[in-house]
Amino acid sequence: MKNGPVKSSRVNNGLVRPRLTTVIGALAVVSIAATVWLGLWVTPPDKVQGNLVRLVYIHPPVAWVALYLAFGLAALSSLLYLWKRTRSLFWDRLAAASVEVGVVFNALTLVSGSIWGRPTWGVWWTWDARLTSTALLLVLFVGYMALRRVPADPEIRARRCAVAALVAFVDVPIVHFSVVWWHTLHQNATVLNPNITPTIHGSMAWTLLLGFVAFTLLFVWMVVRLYQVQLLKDRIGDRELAISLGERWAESDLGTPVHAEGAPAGRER
Amino acid sequence: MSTKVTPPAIHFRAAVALAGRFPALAGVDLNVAYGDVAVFLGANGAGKTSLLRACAGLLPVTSGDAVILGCDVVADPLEIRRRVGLLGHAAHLYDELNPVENVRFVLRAARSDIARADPALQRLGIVGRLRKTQVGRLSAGQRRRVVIAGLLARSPELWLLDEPHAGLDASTRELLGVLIEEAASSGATVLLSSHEPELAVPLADRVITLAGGRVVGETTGGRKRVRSLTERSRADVA
Amino acid sequence: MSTKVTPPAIHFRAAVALAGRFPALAGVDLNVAYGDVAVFLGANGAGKTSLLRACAGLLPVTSGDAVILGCDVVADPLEIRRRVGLLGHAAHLYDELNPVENVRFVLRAARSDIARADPALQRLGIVGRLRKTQVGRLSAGQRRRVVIAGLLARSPELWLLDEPHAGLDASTRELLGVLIEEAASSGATVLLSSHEPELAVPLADRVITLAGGRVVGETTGGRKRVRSLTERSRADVA
Amino acid sequence: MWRDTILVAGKDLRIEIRSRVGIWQILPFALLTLVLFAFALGPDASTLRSFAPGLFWLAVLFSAVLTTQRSFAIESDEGTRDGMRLLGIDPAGIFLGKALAIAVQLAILQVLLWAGITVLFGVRTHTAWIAITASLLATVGLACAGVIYGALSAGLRVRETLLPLLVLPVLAPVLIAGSKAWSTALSGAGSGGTQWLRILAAFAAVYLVVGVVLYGPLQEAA
Amino acid sequence: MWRDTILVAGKDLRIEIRSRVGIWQILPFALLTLVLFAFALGPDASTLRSFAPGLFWLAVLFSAVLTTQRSFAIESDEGTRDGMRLLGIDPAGIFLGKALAIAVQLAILQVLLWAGITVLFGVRTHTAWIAITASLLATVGLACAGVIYGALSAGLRVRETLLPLLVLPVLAPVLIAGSKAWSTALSGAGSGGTQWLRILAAFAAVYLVVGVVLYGPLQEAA
Ligand code: HEM
Ligand SMILES: Nc1ncnc2c1ncn2[C@@H]1O[C@H](COP(=O)(O)OP(=O)(O)OP(=O)(O)O)[C@@H](O)[C@H]1O
Ligand SMILES: Nc1ncnc2c1ncn2[C@@H]1O[C@H](COP(=O)(O)OP(=O)(O)OP(=O)(O)O)[C@@H](O)[C@H]1O
Ligand SMILES: [Mg+2]
Ligand SMILES: [Mg+2]
Repeated sequence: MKNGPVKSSRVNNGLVRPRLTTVIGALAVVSIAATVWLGLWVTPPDKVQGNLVRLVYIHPPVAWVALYLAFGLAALSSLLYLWKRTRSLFWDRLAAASVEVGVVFNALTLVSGSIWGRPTWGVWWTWDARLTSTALLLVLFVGYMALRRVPADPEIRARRCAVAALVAFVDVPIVHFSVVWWHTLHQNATVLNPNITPTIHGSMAWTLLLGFVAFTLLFVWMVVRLYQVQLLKDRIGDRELAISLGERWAESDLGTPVHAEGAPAGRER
Repeated sequence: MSTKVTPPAIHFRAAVALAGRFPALAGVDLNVAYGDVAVFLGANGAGKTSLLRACAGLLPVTSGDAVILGCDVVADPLEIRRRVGLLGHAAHLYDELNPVENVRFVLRAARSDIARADPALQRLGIVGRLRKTQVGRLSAGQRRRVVIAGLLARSPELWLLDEPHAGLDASTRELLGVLIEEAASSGATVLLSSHEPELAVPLADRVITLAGGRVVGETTGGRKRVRSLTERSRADVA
Repeated sequence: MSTKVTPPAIHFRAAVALAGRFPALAGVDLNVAYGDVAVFLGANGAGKTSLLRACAGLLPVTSGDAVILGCDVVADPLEIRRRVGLLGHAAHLYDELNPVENVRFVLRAARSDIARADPALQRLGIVGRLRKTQVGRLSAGQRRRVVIAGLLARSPELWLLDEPHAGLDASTRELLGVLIEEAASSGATVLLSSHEPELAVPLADRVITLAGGRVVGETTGGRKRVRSLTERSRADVA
Repeated sequence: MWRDTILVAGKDLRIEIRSRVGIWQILPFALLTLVLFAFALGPDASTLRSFAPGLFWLAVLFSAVLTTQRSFAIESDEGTRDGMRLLGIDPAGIFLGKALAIAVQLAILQVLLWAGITVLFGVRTHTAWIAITASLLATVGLACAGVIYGALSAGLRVRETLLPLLVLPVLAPVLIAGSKAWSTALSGAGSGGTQWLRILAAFAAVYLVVGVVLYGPLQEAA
Repeated sequence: MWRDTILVAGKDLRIEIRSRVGIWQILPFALLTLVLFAFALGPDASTLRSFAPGLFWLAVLFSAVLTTQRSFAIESDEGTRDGMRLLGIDPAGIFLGKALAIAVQLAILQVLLWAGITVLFGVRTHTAWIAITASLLATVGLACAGVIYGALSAGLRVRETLLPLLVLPVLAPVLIAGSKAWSTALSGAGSGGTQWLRILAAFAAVYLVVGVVLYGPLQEAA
């Protein structure tokens, strides 16, 4: 851990090396551009849906990132935080970062779905099981963010939020299986279905695959960056803590204690 | 100096505890032997309440060591809480229940005999109509007396008393001294904080001064020691 | 005895006040002259808090007379509250705001100059980081200091202090004595309750003992009187 | 009185800005209630569209209760209600100040709820002025009635449960009149709404006056 | 654990019996919400009858939130959450005890709400066992989920607003499954309801287990 002022973009965030982060970011941009190009100009329009089918390259990948990558990672890291042997604020920061990304992507899922729904179903919104459970998922994780904002000790907040994330994650399988359980209006699983033969072909399949890769890269990049933000916030907190520890020591006339060499911020847990 | 015989009841080494982002305890070094009465003095904000709460496993210690009654405060707060009793600034009582019900509830939770509630309340002067008045309606001092009665009935191994004299009337102040002495001589360890040294120091074996979240000084108190001096020095070293 | 010249600051005659169904004040007869410092002593539950709350117009007097600063407590509680300041068992502060904001709010409400907030806080030792810390995070004694700073900044005509020494550290206890003396000598009336006679009695002109919700005795306190003895006896009779 | 109004409203809004409870908790709650109502009524789009005004106002009502609770939660820390009374300021000022702070928050909330029903229930607003007037009048009424009952239950240990019980029946006229007015506003039948606006105006006026006059005794009773 | 469960549940119910908050405040509130929904949806009897199950469950949901709030209001007086933790009793016991007390209150409440919809909306119950099973399972689920979130927000100064936001979306499956099960029960179509009962059972089981396992860390976090 370097002392003194550090350029934020060069901060070692403990997840990925800064150079690699930049590479991932660049790859994400390139692959999204490629997906857009392939999606808009190369792939053919659909027989039934016409040009609308092009949303297929956006909507499912976005949904997949939100549900499985972001919220899955959040739940996993929350679990690891709660488990005594792996308890570390690292997992808490990771969970927070991925929930933030997840909320954004969840909102994007709703928006892209709505845009798609308008021409195909004739309405922006219907009270279909998948749609509503997706909307609930958003509220659940907004609740998580609200809980995070309540002022508390970092450890206490971490524990509280971890429980909230795990409880909220219960909704994810519901979203996934909603189409099966309730025979809804929404598409059945076409890509993530059990028998892996995709029901679409050719350039479309490849573009869709690229879409998944592109949004996954974007997800990774965002998580890394937001993790960095969390880390910087924590570092600022640590620095504030160091300052207040100094002030606190100055309140008595003992001066700095002997055992206080090195970082006073306490054990990283 | 003799060798360490028993581990101390309270052991803090370089303990830092955070309240929010603020180091309420900023590196506490402290050992208190079993059966001792220690009083904490210090200015407002010195960290007395925080230290007592840390001893009850309520304020998580984020760095350094903190071992209470042989249990690590971080690893096993539940076990500690079973064995300590805390009188805090605020009284932890159920306002809708009356003193008898409150003390009985505490006793049941501690798996003690509920018959101990009545003598304890009696002793603290919660008698007659007060026994059946919901504690939410009692006066400030009466509420504190109910909490003390709960402690007395439970007789925990470690008493943590945060400014116990505050709000009590003259006769109860006197009684409090007797209760502390009784607890200590029956083997319990007692920690108390106070802004009234003239009352607290005579009760104590050790007078510990806090400032800025640390221990900054120590003198001996006025408690007539029953144990021999050798025993004393042993415990201090431990 | 001379004739009644000024009406007293506090006048209770056979005042009964109910808390729920219980007569917290059971017929109080009391007169306190302007500029006097009166201290109330009494066991827990004697009615000290109830009396002070009645003086602030917070506890309605259901029978008998109660006139504070010339206003009837039943008819005009609002006028009374503008002119009195109360330090209760609990601190009435906005936990989300910091000490400066809290005191300024009190001053604005009282139509006073908000510039008085800073010197008052300074005097009570709320300086540096404490000024900007939300009061919900302060220690028990620090919170009480903020309330006292608010009183000092407002300088009400009547100070009602319910166990003001409780929770304050040694230096602030000393300061409190100075503040009370300053307030009284600048013409304010001060009523305080206490369980620490050794601290409170020297500050007071009059020491009034309560029991069972009534005044049961009175002695003189240790305050060095500026006013002449004739003036004194006049006020007592009134 | 006006100075006290500003003082109290300023303090409340400052605490809101510091704690962000309105934005992070009450607002998502309001949107959530819309979703829950839809669950309860089933998925039929045309049913939902026709009930949209009623559901909107139900959501506003429940959020108003929460906003009021929050407004008094910041007053009555440590379980006492002495704080506000000890300030010795004009009760009418306290009343207006707290009502103002609540009204500001409710107004913002309604804009977002309106967006919510537009998207979720697919309604379109034809006669905007009726909807806006109805909302403004209702906001005043809700805030005033809320503060009156908030003061009644403030500082009681049962306030969380008592307040909704006391205040919701009182707010029922707002629910009915608001829904009717918004129904006309949404369906585009321009003129029918005005009688409901009159009811909302009367409601607001009554509670405003009652509050200004009675807040003093009410505060003493609390 | 079981002793602690009984101890905590007994204490909570005793406080309820003493303060009568459930009977005098939450129950009227629940009936009141039914009336408000009727207002919001308009006076048409057949509409109301067909929506009765949904409205019933909405009322149950909101009442469950209030009951949970009350259950934690009695714990965290004076703004601290130390009380329960200082008892040093088994967290699982506390969880089960509080959930049990809430469940008892909710069960009674549902009986009366059922009477309410029978009278107000004129519904008739054909297949009682489905309705009863659904209610029992839902009660367990609501109580368990409620206690988890109640503990999360207990003692926070924002608990009044935070709890509804956190807990209502989690309870949404109960709303849906409960409404569907009751729809079948009321219409008399006997068999369709069992799949919804299964969902309710799963919900109850999940939150029961989650609560027993996670209540310890949760309480420390509080
Ligand atoms: C607001 C409206 C919508 C929402 C909230 C929504 C939500 C979702 C979600 C959450 C998924 C991921 C499910 C999973 O993989 O488990 C998904 C996948 C998908 N959605 Fe939507 N959707 C919406 C509208 C639409 C529309 C209008 C269409 C097309 C007509 C559509 C087509 C698809 C397709 C093809 C998939 C991929 C299915 C798979 O591979 O599993 N969605 N949607
Ligand atoms: N979140 C926080 N931010 C800033 N400072 C804090 C925070 N929490 C606690 N503090 C500070 O930590 C200290 C806590 O002290 P503590 O309550 O232990 O004092 P104390 O010795 O018991 O004082 P008192 O005699 O007044 O009761 C106080 O100085 C308080 O201002
Ligand atoms: N609703 C009630 N029912 C029964 N008794 C009550 C009720 N309200 C108050 N009391 C009693 O009235 C008395 C109130 O006394 P008060 O609070 O004025 O005492 P105090 O002199 O301030 O005591 P302390 O020194 O403990 O602060 C107490 O004895 C209390 O038990
Ligand atoms: Mg303290
Ligand atoms: Mg008192």
